[in-house]
Amino acid sequence: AAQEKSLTIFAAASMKNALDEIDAAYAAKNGVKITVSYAASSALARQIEQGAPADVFISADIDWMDYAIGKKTINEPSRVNLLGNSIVLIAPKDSKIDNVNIGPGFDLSRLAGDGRIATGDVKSVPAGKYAKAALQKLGSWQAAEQKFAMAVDVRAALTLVARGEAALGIVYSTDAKAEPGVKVVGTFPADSHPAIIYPVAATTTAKPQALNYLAFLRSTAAKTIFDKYGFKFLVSPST
Amino acid sequence: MSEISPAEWTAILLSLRVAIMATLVATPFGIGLAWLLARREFWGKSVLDALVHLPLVLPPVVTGYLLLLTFGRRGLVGAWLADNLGIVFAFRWTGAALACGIMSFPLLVRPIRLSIEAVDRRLEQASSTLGAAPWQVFATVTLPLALPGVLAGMVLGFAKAIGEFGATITFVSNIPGETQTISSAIYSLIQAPDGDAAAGRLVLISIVIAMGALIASEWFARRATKRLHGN
Amino acid sequence: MSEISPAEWTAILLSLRVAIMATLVATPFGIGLAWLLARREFWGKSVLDALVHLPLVLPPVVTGYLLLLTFGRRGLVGAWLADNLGIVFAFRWTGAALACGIMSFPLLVRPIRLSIEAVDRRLEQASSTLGAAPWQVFATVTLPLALPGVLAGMVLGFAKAIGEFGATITFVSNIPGETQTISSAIYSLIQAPDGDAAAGRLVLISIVIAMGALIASEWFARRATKRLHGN
Amino acid sequence: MLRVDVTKQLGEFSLEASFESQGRVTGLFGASGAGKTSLINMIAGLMRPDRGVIALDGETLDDTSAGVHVRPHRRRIGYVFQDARLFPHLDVRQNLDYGRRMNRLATDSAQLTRITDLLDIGGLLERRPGKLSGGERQRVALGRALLSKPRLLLLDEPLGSLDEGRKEEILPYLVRLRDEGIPMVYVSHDAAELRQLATQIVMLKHGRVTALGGVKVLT
Amino acid sequence: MLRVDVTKQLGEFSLEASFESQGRVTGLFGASGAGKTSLINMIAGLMRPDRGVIALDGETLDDTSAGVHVRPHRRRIGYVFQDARLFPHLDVRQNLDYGRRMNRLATDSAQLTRITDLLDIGGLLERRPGKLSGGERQRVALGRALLSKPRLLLLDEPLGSLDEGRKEEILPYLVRLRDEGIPMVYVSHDAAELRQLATQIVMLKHGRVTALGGVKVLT
Ligand SMILES: Nc1ncnc2c1ncn2[C@@H]1O[C@H](COP(=O)(O)OP(=O)(O)OP(=O)(O)O)[C@@H](O)[C@H]1O
Ligand SMILES: Nc1ncnc2c1ncn2[C@@H]1O[C@H](COP(=O)(O)OP(=O)(O)OP(=O)(O)O)[C@@H](O)[C@H]1O
Ligand SMILES: [Mg+2]
Ligand SMILES: [Mg+2]
Repeated sequence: AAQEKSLTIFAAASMKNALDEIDAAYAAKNGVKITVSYAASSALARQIEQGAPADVFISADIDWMDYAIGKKTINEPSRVNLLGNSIVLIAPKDSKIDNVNIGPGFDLSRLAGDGRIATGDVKSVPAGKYAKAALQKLGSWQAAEQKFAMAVDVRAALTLVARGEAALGIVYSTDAKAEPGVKVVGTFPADSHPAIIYPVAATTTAKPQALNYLAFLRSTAAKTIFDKYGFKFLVSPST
Repeated sequence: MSEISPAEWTAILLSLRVAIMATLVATPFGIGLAWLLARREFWGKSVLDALVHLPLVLPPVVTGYLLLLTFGRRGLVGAWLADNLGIVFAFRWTGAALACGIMSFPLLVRPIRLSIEAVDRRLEQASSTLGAAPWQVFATVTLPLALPGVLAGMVLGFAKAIGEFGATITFVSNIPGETQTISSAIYSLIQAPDGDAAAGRLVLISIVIAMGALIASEWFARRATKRLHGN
Repeated sequence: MSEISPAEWTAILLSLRVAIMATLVATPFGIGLAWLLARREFWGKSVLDALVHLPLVLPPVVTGYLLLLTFGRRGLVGAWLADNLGIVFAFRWTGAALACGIMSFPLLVRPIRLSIEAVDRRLEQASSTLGAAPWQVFATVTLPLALPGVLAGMVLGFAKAIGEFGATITFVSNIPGETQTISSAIYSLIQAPDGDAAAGRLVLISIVIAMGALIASEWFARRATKRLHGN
Repeated sequence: MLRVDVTKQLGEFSLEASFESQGRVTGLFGASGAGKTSLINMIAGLMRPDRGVIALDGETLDDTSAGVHVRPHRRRIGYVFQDARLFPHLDVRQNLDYGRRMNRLATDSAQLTRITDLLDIGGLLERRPGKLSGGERQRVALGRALLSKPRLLLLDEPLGSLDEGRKEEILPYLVRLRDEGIPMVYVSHDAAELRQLATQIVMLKHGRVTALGGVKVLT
Repeated sequence: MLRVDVTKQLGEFSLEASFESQGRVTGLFGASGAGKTSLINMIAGLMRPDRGVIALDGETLDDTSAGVHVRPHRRRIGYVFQDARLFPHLDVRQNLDYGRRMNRLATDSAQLTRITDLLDIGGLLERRPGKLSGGERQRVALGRALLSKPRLLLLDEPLGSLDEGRKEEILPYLVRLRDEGIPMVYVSHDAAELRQLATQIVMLKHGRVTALGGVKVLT
């Protein structure tokens, strides 16, 4: 029975703050012990493929969820595209840059001047991928490409901006919100990039309790917490 | 500095267990291999030597991924070990120890090899004329005289095992209480915008652990040197 | 195996440049420090020793972060260097070399220290009775006799510098042509669902580079040993 | 009986020695660089002859044409090296006891006392080699070889660094050992020493045996 | 003139030696373990006395009460060690040349030839110490010290491992050196050797000077 009362969640590292709070609420309500392993989505997906004891997978992007589904390790019907996010342009708190209107043809390169633009790696880090897609759509990528400093994850990009090493950064609004050293100077239009989605799903080896947990993630209680951290709730909350 | 939380305690103790286990298990293999590399000529020696250094050359994530493919529950070796010997590395603390052991192996082997190479062969000859078989020569002369190198290797290996995180998190994930070491806990904390203070605290604890290991090893080394040089 | 792309070539050459630079610049400092630790007693020695090992103990990301705080353009030392000497590490390949040098420093120092400790002091005494001042003793007796350790340290350091990526990417991020080394390229590829094949190719290249360095060092070491033991 | 018939090339130096010795103590006499140490290294098995045969009491130790090479630790041949080669990590007592331990012999404390008394090293037992004087080191090395109870003893200038007084104490003891039947090969450049001890002389010069016979060959 | 008045404790062994020597060759005579090597180590500056004074030709080298300790490389005192201590990474020629290089003296190939001829090591110049015989090593060490042109030469049983023939060649050379005015301290347990060479004898026993004077004290 003790087995029944515990769940292991594999979650993208960028979800840590919000998810810790939600898990605490869930544990308090259901008496279920929640263990979360935070790592890169890529590592988690591959571990699940190799038989990791995960009940629930929360990915930071669609690609790795699709990868896991392709490997038949995910209970496909349980998949929900739970959360959304937006990407924003940030600058150090004391920067002169402010109120940038991000639209077609916006000249990011000139804005950066001789400074660097920090974001996640555009090949591998979801935030970086979205940033590149958006800039390409807006026609600003080519001119600015040389000025990018691609960080290992969003947190590192955020740090570069907060420390004033980079003049600008492109990160998730959730991260920008939590870092006092930066300010948001513009938001990328939602239609400039593929939808930013955090899918969740149970694994094929999940305990029955996992579905209950997934249901909780969709509840109003969870929504309140996710809202607090700036995530967009993409499903209609159940009570 | 605020209190250490129970979850942090768990990570600290796990790190110690993993690093100590990794170092203790790797040391005999390291000594054996160091001896082979120092004293034998054989076909494929360069390849073996390169293989030992591999975990140093590759990004840790790659090593972790290769471990996952090999020793994971569905991995080639992992499946066999689990089915036939009941040994499971996947997503267990033993897997973290395996990852740390492999990552620190090159650091362990080199100093030992260096010390074995420096042992005066005339003393080994003297030992053999007194009736010592090759393994006795090794156990009573070569190894004691190479002790400073063994200690240096163990310290480097232990320090590396405490700091290792890339291969570990890729291989056995970051499961609190099972595979979350101090280093991966620091990683998790750094991922959260408000985790810096807590991360800083864990960094200090890592440093204290490593200092302890260093001071202990210096103490042993000093004793060993005293023994060797007679004053 | 498909062709190596120009971008990959850039990363390979940059890796070589960074690793060679890091090793060459770190070696003299490593030798000096190893000598201090091996032969001098001074206040704060344990602290210095611990400091050297720190990059090994801490998760690389933490070291990278500390480097950013110190050597970033807004960092304590970084700002001073940039304003007064015009030396900039931030987002430059020199910064990658700095990160690699610091990460591999403990691996460089230990074997050298071990070898210096093993040098027979009676030979140093003989040298001084022949009129050699302390620095001459060091240059003509201690260092040549410690050569195997210097080589071992350089190889470990170089291998580590090739594989280093956590501290580098945190400190100078990943700018193709400027700071993107093989290791960070591999890391990026492995993070993408379809990057395994390309990553595998780069992994092979890393291995080849490291093998080359190893074989070269073995060759030097063999010569050195021959010189030392006279046969 | 010791039979040696070997050739060995060392750089430009060539050693070609052939002799048979029934003698209980074979004195190996020759100038510096004559090849004495190289020769007994081969008898000990530490160096392999390029070609030839070494046999002791009918047992073949080396025979290059038959591919025979008995390894040093199986020869039971004690060796007092020209440089003492004490184990620096063991104290004097452990150095003395080493051969007994390796051969798993019973402890023989009477013998230990006899030898430490003779060599006057009883007061040094707890000390490490690094803290011994040159002569003390040589005496411990002699004791260590004696205590390993070999069937043949090779002595490479064992009394070289000892004063007359000490020599005159130890030589008679070696004579007694000889008379008790332990065969020896004794390297020395001191003719007087050899006259007292050796029963047969092999004279080496530039790697060749130039004289062979009783102590009379030491003109 | 050499003045020594020192005490030194080494484990249980205590050395208390006081003597003055006008002699050009001071023979240091004593049994194994008497303290000879320890004493000349102090003269060379390799070991510091616990208390006392060492002075050479009016220059104070050690004076513990005044805190004076001239470091070995500034003493210009050559030392032939009991164990040869050749540099293993240098060949014989480089070993011989070492002192000259360190003291930045001009090359003196005549002197080099004279000494290599005398010691019969001319054929070994390209070889490394690992490939030398015991006696050859000792001869190279002797040559190395001589070629560093010291103002005082310490010799710790330099002829110990040499055969009679060789000794008889080298001793007269040392006598000549003595007569040319290079002062020496010569350690030996061979009274005959000392009688030929020494002009003054210091007899050591258990760390104490028991006799002092001309070669007559060597009864
Ligand atoms: N490894 C080697 N390579 C070349 N020559 C060598 C080697 N070992 C020894 N020799 C030479 O062989 C000769 C014989 O050496 P060996 O040590 O047997 O002499 P020895 O008779 O013991 O002399 P000593 O009385 O000086 O110890 C010497 O001339 C020496 O230089
Ligand atoms: N570091 C040390 N600690 C303790 N005792 C020592 C130390 N060094 C030397 N001794 C002792 O001091 C005494 C004198 O040693 P020293 O080497 O001066 O003798 P020596 O006269 O040169 O003898 P030999 O002729 O045997 O070389 C010896 O009994 C030796 O055991
Ligand atoms: Mg010899
Ligand atoms: Mg002595």
